[in-house]
Amino acid sequence: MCMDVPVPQDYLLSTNELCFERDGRRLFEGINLRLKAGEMVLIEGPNGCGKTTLMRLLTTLLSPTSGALCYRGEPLEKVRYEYLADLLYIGHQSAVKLALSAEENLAWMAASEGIHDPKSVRAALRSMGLGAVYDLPCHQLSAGQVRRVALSRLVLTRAKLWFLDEPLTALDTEGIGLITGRLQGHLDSGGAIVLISHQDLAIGAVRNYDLTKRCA
Amino acid sequence: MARTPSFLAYVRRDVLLAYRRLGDTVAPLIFFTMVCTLVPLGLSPDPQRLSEIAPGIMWIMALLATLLSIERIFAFDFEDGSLEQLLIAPQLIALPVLAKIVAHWLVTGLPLTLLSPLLAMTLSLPTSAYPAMLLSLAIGSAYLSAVGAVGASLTVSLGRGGLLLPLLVVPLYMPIMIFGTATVFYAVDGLHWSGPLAAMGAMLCAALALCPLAAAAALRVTSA
Amino acid sequence: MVTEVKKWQWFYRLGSPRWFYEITGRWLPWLLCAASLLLASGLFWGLLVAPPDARQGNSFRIIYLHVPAAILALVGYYIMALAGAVGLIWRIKMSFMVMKSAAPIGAALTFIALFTGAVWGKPSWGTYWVWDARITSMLILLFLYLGVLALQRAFSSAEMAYRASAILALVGTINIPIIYKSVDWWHTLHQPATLKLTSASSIHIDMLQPLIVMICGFYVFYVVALCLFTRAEIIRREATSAWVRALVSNESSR
Amino acid sequence: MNIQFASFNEILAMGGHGLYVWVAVTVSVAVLAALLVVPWQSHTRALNQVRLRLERHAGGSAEEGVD
Repeated sequence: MCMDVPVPQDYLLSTNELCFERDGRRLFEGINLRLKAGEMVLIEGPNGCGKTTLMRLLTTLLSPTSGALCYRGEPLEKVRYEYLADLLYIGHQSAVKLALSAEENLAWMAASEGIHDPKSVRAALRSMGLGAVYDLPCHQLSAGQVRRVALSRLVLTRAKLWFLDEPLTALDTEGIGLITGRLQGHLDSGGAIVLISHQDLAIGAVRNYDLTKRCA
Repeated sequence: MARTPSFLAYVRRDVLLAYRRLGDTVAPLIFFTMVCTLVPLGLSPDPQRLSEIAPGIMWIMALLATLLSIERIFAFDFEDGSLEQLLIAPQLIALPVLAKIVAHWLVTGLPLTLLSPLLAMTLSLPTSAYPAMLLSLAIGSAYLSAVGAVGASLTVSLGRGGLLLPLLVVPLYMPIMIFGTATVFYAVDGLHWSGPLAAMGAMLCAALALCPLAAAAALRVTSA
Repeated sequence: MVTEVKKWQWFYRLGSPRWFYEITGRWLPWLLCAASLLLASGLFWGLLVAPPDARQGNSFRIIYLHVPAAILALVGYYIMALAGAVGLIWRIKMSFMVMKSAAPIGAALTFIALFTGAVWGKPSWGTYWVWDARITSMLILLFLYLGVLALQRAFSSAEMAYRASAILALVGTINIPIIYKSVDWWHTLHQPATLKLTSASSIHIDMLQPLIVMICGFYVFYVVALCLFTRAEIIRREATSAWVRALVSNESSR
Repeated sequence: MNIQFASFNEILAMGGHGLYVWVAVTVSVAVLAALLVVPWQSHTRALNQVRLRLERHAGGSAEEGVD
């Protein structure tokens, strides 16, 4: 089993006493996060208390100093590739190649998840309001549009677990509405979201996780 | 379950990206041509003296030209965040890294090799040595890309244009250059040049096996 | 799970900086005496008592510094890479500190080997720099050391610096045999085999004994220098920890 | 176990090679000594920094922010 206390299977993500130290300075400790299907966790805390670091820990970009991370009750070491296959991470950087067109970028992001269907790629871009500019190289698009190209992955992805770090920055009200709708849809279809955002979102089942209590 | 893109898809994408940024890609080739023309100006245009040093000159200049472009293997991906996406893809990271090395060779090493006969002429290298030179540069530049990728992955988070990368990588380039130039020198002297070439082939195989692993480990460390 | 930890107990204890600091604190005075004794007697024996070489006369006495330094420079690189590997695999911060300390010592010893080799070259070959196979490989080894040193100081975060330079050190170890073999091959390609500068085994027994003493002296010296550098690194890294504060406060109150 | 040279200046001359031998020896011994002195200094400097921070914290409550 993952930890001493038995964890029911339906916990998509659970951490046990996660703690992280960088160059002798302990950022946070004793993080016990539980995430079930259909739930969204909003990580809160002042700037610099390690919200993004926690997000990078959960997405295995960083390895914790101590503590364990479990996916569906199994320790990460055993189910690493299943976990990564079921995970979508959109960080501060949009991972969009400015030399390529919006369609080429999204087609590559979809291919990274095993989806090879040009029609659904174009449909996703259209649903994100990029129907007219899908073949323009991204360096001709505005920051908001580039962010929408990155976020149009949310339309295509099959991943259950979403990790979104400030997804709504550089988006206009229409964009925010689109994304909020998409998040709600994902929750309804049994997905789970870990979110960092300073804009409040009109979404139902939101659990706030205050990191300041855990900061060392 | 084809969760991740195939090896060829990675290579095709990187080559396409390099093609879209043609200025960056052609720069090492132009640099290679320019510095090769420095030699006759700097030393002497006398064909006899030039042909004596032509193999060494061409190899050293090919090495420096590759050094210019090594940083680019991971730098762009690190800056726009796609390196992060690569690190959390559900696959062995060494595979896409190998794909990046192959793409870099296709974009820099191979064109350098194809360009070299042109310059061999200006440096009055005997034509009998052309095949040896082409083969030695082809294999050698692949080794340079592979080992360079390890250096690039170690310094990816230190920002572009750092002088640290050449410092780490040039000592590791010396053995392949020794065998590379020897192959061409043997050919110029009319000896059998398959010996040093075989040594280069062996070193390339080792590099292609080990460098992606080392580079993947380094990426996981430095981009954290 | 518990027996697992018991078995590895000594291994984890070795990994705690405090334990290392205390142990080396006790052993350092003795090691320092042993090293200086060995080096002093070795030098005295080698420089003054050993018979001069038939061909090179007294200039061969530089061997008593050149050979030990060259050996330790090479062994030091492998020690550094091993410490880095242990740090990477078992995530022991202590072995990263040992690796970081081994780099400057190795670089200094390589410099000694190169300098003495060059000075030795003057009387026997008439020029300071000779592209002898051994000296050239030693020069490339110095470049490898400088690469590791530069990489260690390039990162802002200490953890990243440790792990990156550990990887570079490992890559370096794989390349060292390749470099040595290719330089030897390159040397024979361009020059018939001349006097190998450091053919230690073929020299006379009276000359060999001081050399053995010097090599042992250098080994002990290497351990002493490594402990000193590592202890400094421990205090820098563990400055905020309780045991360092306790150490400093009772030291200042004494 | 007898010394090869009769007098002190013969040791210095060493049959014409004295200069090279003694230059090599002095530089090597200097570098080895540096390998002992440098870490010793950085060790004591690190200890002093810790002591400084301790005193500043201990005395911190009395004089605020004196560096």
